[in-house]
Amino acid sequence: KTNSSNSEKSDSKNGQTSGITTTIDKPVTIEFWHAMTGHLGETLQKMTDEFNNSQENITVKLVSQGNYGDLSKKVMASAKARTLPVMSQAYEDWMTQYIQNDLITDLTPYVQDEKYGWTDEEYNDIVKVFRDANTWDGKLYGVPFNKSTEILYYNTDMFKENNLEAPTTWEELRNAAQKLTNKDKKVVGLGLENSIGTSFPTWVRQAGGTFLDEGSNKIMFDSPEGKEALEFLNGMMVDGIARLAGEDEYMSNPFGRGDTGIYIGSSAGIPFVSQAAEGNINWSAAPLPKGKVGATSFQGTNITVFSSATDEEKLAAWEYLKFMTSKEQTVFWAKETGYIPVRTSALEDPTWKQYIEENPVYGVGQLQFESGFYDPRPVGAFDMKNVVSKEVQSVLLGQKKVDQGLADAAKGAQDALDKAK
Amino acid sequence: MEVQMKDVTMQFNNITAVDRMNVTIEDGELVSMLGPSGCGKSTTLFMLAGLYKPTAGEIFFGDRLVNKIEPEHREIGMVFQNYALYPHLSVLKNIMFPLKMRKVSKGEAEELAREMAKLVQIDHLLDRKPGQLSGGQQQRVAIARALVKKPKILLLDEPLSNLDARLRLEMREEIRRIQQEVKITTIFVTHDQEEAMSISDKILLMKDGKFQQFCPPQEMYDHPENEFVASFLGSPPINLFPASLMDNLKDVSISGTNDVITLSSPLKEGMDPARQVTLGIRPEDFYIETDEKKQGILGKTIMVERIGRDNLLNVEVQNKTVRAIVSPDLRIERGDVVKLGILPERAHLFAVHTGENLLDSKLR
Amino acid sequence: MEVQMKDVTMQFNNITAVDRMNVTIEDGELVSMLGPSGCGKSTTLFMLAGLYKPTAGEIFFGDRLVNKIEPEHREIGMVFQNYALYPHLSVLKNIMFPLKMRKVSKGEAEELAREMAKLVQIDHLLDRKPGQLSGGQQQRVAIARALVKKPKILLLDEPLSNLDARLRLEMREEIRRIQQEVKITTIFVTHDQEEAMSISDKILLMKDGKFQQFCPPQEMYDHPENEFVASFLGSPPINLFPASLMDNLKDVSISGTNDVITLSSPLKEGMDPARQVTLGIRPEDFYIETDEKKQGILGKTIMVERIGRDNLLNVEVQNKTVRAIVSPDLRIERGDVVKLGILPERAHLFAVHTGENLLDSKLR
Amino acid sequence: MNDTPTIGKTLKALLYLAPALLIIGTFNIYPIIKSFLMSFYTDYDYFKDIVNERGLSNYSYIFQDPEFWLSMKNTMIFVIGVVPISIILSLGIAVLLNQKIKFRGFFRTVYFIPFVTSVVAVSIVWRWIFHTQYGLLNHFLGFFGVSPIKWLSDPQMAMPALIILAVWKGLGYNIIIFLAGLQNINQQYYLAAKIDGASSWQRFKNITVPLLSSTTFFISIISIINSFKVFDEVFALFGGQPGPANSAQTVVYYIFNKFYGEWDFGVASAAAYALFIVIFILTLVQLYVGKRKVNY
Amino acid sequence: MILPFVWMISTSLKAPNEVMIMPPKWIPDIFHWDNYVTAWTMAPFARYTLNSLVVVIASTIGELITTILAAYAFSRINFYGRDIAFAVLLGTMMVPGEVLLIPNFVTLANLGWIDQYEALIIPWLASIFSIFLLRQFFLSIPKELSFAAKIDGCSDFRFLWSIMVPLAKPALITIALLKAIGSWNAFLWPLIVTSSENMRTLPVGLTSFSTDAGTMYELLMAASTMIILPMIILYIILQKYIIEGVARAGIKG
Ligand SMILES: Nc1ncnc2c1ncn2[C@@H]1O[C@H](COP(=O)(O)OP(=O)(O)OP(=O)(O)O)[C@@H](O)[C@H]1O
Ligand SMILES: Nc1ncnc2c1ncn2[C@@H]1O[C@H](COP(=O)(O)OP(=O)(O)OP(=O)(O)O)[C@@H](O)[C@H]1O
Ligand SMILES: [Mg+2]
Ligand SMILES: [Mg+2]
Repeated sequence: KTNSSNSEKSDSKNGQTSGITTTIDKPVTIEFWHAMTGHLGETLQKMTDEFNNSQENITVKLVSQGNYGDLSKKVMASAKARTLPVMSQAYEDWMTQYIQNDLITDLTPYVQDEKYGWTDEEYNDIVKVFRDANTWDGKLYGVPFNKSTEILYYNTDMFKENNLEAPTTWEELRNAAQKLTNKDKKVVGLGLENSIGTSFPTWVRQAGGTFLDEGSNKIMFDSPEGKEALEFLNGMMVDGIARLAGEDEYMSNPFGRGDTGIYIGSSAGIPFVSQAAEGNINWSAAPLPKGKVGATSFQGTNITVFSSATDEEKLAAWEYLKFMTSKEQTVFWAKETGYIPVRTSALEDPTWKQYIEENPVYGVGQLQFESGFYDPRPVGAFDMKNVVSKEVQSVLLGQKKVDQGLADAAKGAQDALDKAK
Repeated sequence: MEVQMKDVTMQFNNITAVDRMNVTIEDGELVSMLGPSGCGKSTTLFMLAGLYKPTAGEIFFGDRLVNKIEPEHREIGMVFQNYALYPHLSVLKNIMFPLKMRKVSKGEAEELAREMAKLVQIDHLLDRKPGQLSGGQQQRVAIARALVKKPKILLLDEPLSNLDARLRLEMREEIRRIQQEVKITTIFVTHDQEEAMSISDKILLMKDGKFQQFCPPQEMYDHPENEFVASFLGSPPINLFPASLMDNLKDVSISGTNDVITLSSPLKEGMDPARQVTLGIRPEDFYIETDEKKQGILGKTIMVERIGRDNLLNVEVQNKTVRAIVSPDLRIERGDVVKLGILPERAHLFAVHTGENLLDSKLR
Repeated sequence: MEVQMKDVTMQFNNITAVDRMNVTIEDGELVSMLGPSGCGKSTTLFMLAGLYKPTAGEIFFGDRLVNKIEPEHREIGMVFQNYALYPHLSVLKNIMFPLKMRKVSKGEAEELAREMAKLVQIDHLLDRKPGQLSGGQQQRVAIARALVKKPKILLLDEPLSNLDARLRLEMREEIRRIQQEVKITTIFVTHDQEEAMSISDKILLMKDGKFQQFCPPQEMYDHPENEFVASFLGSPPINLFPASLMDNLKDVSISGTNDVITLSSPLKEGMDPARQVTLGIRPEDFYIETDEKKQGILGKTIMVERIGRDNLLNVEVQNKTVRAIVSPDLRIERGDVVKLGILPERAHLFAVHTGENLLDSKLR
Repeated sequence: MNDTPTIGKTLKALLYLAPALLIIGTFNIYPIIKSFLMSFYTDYDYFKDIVNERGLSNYSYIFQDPEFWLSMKNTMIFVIGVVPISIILSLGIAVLLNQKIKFRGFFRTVYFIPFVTSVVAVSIVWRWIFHTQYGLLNHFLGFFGVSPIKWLSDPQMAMPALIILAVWKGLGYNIIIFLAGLQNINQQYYLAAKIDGASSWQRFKNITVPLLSSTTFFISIISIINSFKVFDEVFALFGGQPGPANSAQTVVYYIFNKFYGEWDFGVASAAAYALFIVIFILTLVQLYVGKRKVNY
Repeated sequence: MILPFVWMISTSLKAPNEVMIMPPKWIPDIFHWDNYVTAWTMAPFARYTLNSLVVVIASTIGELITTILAAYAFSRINFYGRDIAFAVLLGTMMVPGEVLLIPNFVTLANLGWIDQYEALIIPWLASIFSIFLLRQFFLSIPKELSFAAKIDGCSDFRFLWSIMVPLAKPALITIALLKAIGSWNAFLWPLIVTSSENMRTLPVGLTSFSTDAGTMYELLMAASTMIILPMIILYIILQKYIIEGVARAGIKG
């Protein structure tokens, strides 16, 4: 494998097709490293098989690399050893690092290519938040693949008992939590994941604030809005109407047992919530409540193409990416796995519509496209998230006052970003 | 403390190391244990110490049955045949160990240990580890360790085997002295008969795990219970002749010769003696008979050796070599034919098959 | 193989175990090594074997300097004072081990090993592990292992210490026989003087790491180089008297008495003798002098003991006990005053400080 | 003995060491040297191996990083908490298991099993044991009137919980090694000690402990090294987080984050070397003490 | 001690909704033996088992050999720089393995061993831990035995194999056991250095049961049980030899 394409990937902003100098006329096999296990892996395999069958010369070979952590390590090791595959799953913040180290390819030329590319319509059909998440300096480095978002799970039995509706605002959330809390039955109203710190940006945004200015890499959450968000959360913790998953690791378990009435967590957890709830409780899901504004972060990985691949391989990869993000495939994927379709047009797809009618909870995520944003992904994001997570936890566990925690978090986060530059 | 063994037996898998041992050792006695290599001496000591549990039989200390009592509660001192010194402790600490276990105060323990070390002449080695000692030095540490706590019973398994003659003599006097002083019942395994004869109150002789005889040394020497005991004791060993007992039950004729010996001790009573017997005579019980008329064994001198002040004659009788220790006053040369007379009451007569001594000894 | 030690010294930290040893052992000789416990015997053997590297000095086998040669290439057989059997191998395998190392075929090795086991009477124990043997049995395995490969040099460190008298005699005859047969240069550490006297061509006597004397047994007994040698050999030990040498250099007067002894051997030449000397006379070199005119040592008999055919007298001279072995022909009772005469040429004279023998021995 | 090193012996030793050294050299020493060098790279491209600048700033960074010191502190607490308890417990159990007790094969297996049980099962069950509401431990403590402790969600209790888990987990491992070590003690010393009147406790104290010292020495060095490197247990117990509010952050966790999370290879290497130096000094002290204390 | 083990087995027989009940349910309502079948078919476990066996056997034997040789040198040969060399080796144990992962991957990639048995086996053929452990055992074997062996004409090498090795049996079995378990359970390394299903080992198969949002515990536990069972059996067989001890008699004092 050579690095031949490095020079061509840049300055292709406006409609130039210089990136694609090649065609595929002999068989090419490309590897795709992923972390999809179990049923997810099987589904991915099915889709890939279908792709391979549809192609004359291109074969995509799937390689499972354990979980995301393992995958990340393996990519790092392979990058060092120059044995990278052609494609891999990647989170946005990984991609930032890959870009920094010239490891992945700008896909813009492919998007814009007349023969192989997307039409504007096709391009714009990709959900905006997902497009944005894959774009750095106007260049697209990946396509969205398995995407999820945070939603609000609630225990319908308890809600009925207390005459409650799914909360749509912070105020209602707080109220509901208050009502659902029952010290005798050891029920706490609201359950939050241990990783609450990582979703702190959501709360800041909902409070109307800004977490981070991406352009200047400036931390913005040490603001009245940031304080409001943290105080809101902390207030519920102090009042004993909210709790963290703690030793239960994932909140789905206590929620499924009926230890909490509400649970804010990832839509990817739906199968586990239903597993835990089975035979215990009845439940449903709703979009996250609004603060001053609505805001939900979207998580999940994208597929990216390494720059070490040859031109033919890259083109082959592009064909695969197009296939995987096609309406049919994304619907199929979403249906099989519970992830969210990545195309707006998919929402209108009859198969999908029918599916969410039968499984309403799977339709919750897409309701939040409008208010969606992606996780902060600057260089140093990992460290920044760690710091924020730690400080937020310190506050929520009663170790620090809100002001102090917020200030420390902001300072630590800023240091992390500054250092990483 | 009196020590009594009743039918004590020790079996290792299918090997019987000690076979129905019945012995009572009186309080304060020093008993030497003798027997060929592998006859079960160490095993017997190990059972007395409680380190092996007898597969059968009972052991009493005084009138207490001790079979079930752990060694650490038996108040025993022991010198192991292989020393078993603690490799991680200095010589001083090794000797102090039994005292420490008794919670003797450190100062006192050290004093006692130093004293004991002096007795066994290792007081210049106190800071060394056993690995830095010579064989004999290790052995002396083991002796000191066994003696220092003045035990009720002392078991010594060849405690002097690695010492030179001089030291050996001194050590055994020392052991004897302490034993007498504290009246410790002591069992002493040794291979040195002279040692056994000279220090012990009684000797316990074993063979193949079986008890043979248990009595004071001189008595064992003079009146062995059987042929094995007779031939085990004494150096050079007793001379044995196939012989037959005459009708008068007094005269013994040595097979293949015309020599006849008349016994001066009577046969045991109630015995129905086989006519074929073994006649045993110790080398020092011969004398040169010059009187032609008297009885004696005729033979040709094949070697004359001087030992100490005396002459050791090797005399050929019936193609076998008979050893006799005789006064040097009569000059006898190689090749001379001599007649060996026998001192009165010094002849032994054994049954051919059982080896049992057929003569009645007045001492019993 | 001739074995030569030149200034061989062994130092452990600050302890000198062997001090400038100079000895040449001729090819095929059997040398007994004697000396008090801890005098450096084992250390010397270890150096000859190559297990310790001398801190100084040179060792030659024949005319080859072997200091740098590893033990495994020295073709040595050795019995360790502590046996050092391989605990995980059966008796048979233990004995076969040296042969296996020599790449002797398995069948042949086994045959040789069985043969050797028979000689040392352990052929019924071949399948056992060393841990299942008695002390003496282990020792015999060690002997068999050392002999089986018929080495060029045989080093035996108290190989018979745990055997009973009978077996001991047999084993040493056996060792002697094999040694003679194959002409193996052999060094034999023993504490048994009688043993050393009877089987060895020469005796090597050591003390505190220092060489004392090296010569044939009888010569050492008769002409000890110094007081230590004289008093180390012999049992009961030699009698020593403080004495002074008269001007004629012939007469010796025993301090505190009027007794004077006239020497029959001349003093060593070129000696400037101190007037204060030590007179040494072995117990068996006394006789009872009945002639009033003749020289002798007067004393009072305090004990008469019969040993073997003779009488051992304990005679008090100048508050010290003198032991004399005399013929039983003269009846001496406790309390009798006797005059002890000295056999001609049997008196020894030693320098007081150095202990050196002052008399010229014609044998040298 | 006067066994001195010579060229010949050195060559021979090299021959014996060659296979192990080849492997260890390639897969341990070489990467260690590389990452040691890397700890001095302050500006460089990791993937292309281009170094623009060297310096000590990685070290000055970690020494100024409160997170690093927190990790060090936690690690120290962990080592001090785990090593002695674990050694004493496992020694005691090993001695018992070495005795001729009934069902000893069964008990030995019992102590061995944690060692092979799936980490996931271990962590789940321990999270249950430590559970504030339903946990076995709090249930048990409840009998003594202790009110429920938030073992896993209270930052104060995270280290104790981690220590308990680590002791439990390391037990089987140490026991096996101790059992092997016990076989090495010649029975005759026990016989001699019995004769000398030593009770079983005294025999343990005066014979077993000193004669086992080389094994104990080994285990203590290994335990300290491994405890300093604690990582997996944190991961297992706190579900991938370094405890509530990073209260169980350890040095290796710190290194891990810097390396795989932040791609801050220089700082990660520097932290690894800081840890290395600490363990190394401690080990040298142990080796020195051990040389004097370990008997034979 | 065995609570997690019991939980593991019980969970492996549960229905999914029984898994996470608090407090745990020790005996499932219905024994779902089919979990085992399902788990077995979720990944190519037969192939994984084969690979695991190859890796475990080869690396255990290999490690024993290198360990025996090295431990001998460190315990019985007095060579220049022995103490320093030993300290350096000990030192290498102190660097966290996480730091070494990538450089070693690169080395293997340069050697062209990625995705081959070599990568799974060769880096694990020597262990400082084992060398250290065995050295401690070798040190305690009485030097008299090496003396006797030398006298018997035994070279160092033969002494090592015919005397030291049999006498250090408990230690060697311990080392082999620990090694086998370590190698059998190794996860991250085999995952990183292999890419094709054909080269992967059993623990990698366990990843099939968990995702970023949760885990199918009943299947995971069924598979885990199947995986650890051989190790438990191995231990039960070997522990006898660890305990059996070696004879020590044959040397006085
Ligand atoms: N490893 C050692 N370290 C220090 N001193 C030692 C060592 N080995 C022996 N010695 C000392 O060296 C001297 C000679 O010891 P060696 O073993 O040669 O004596 P030996 O003549 O064989 O005595 P024995 O007849 O008692 O066996 C002794 O004083 C002993 O204490
Ligand atoms: N552990 C054992 N297993 C099997 N047989 C044994 C064991 N210990 C001793 N024996 C056998 O029991 C018999 C008696 O052994 P013991 O040690 O008592 O002899 P001993 O009289 O002390 O001999 P020695 O004078 O040679 O030391 C021997 O034949 C020996 O081989
Ligand atoms: Mg014995
Ligand atoms: Mg010696």
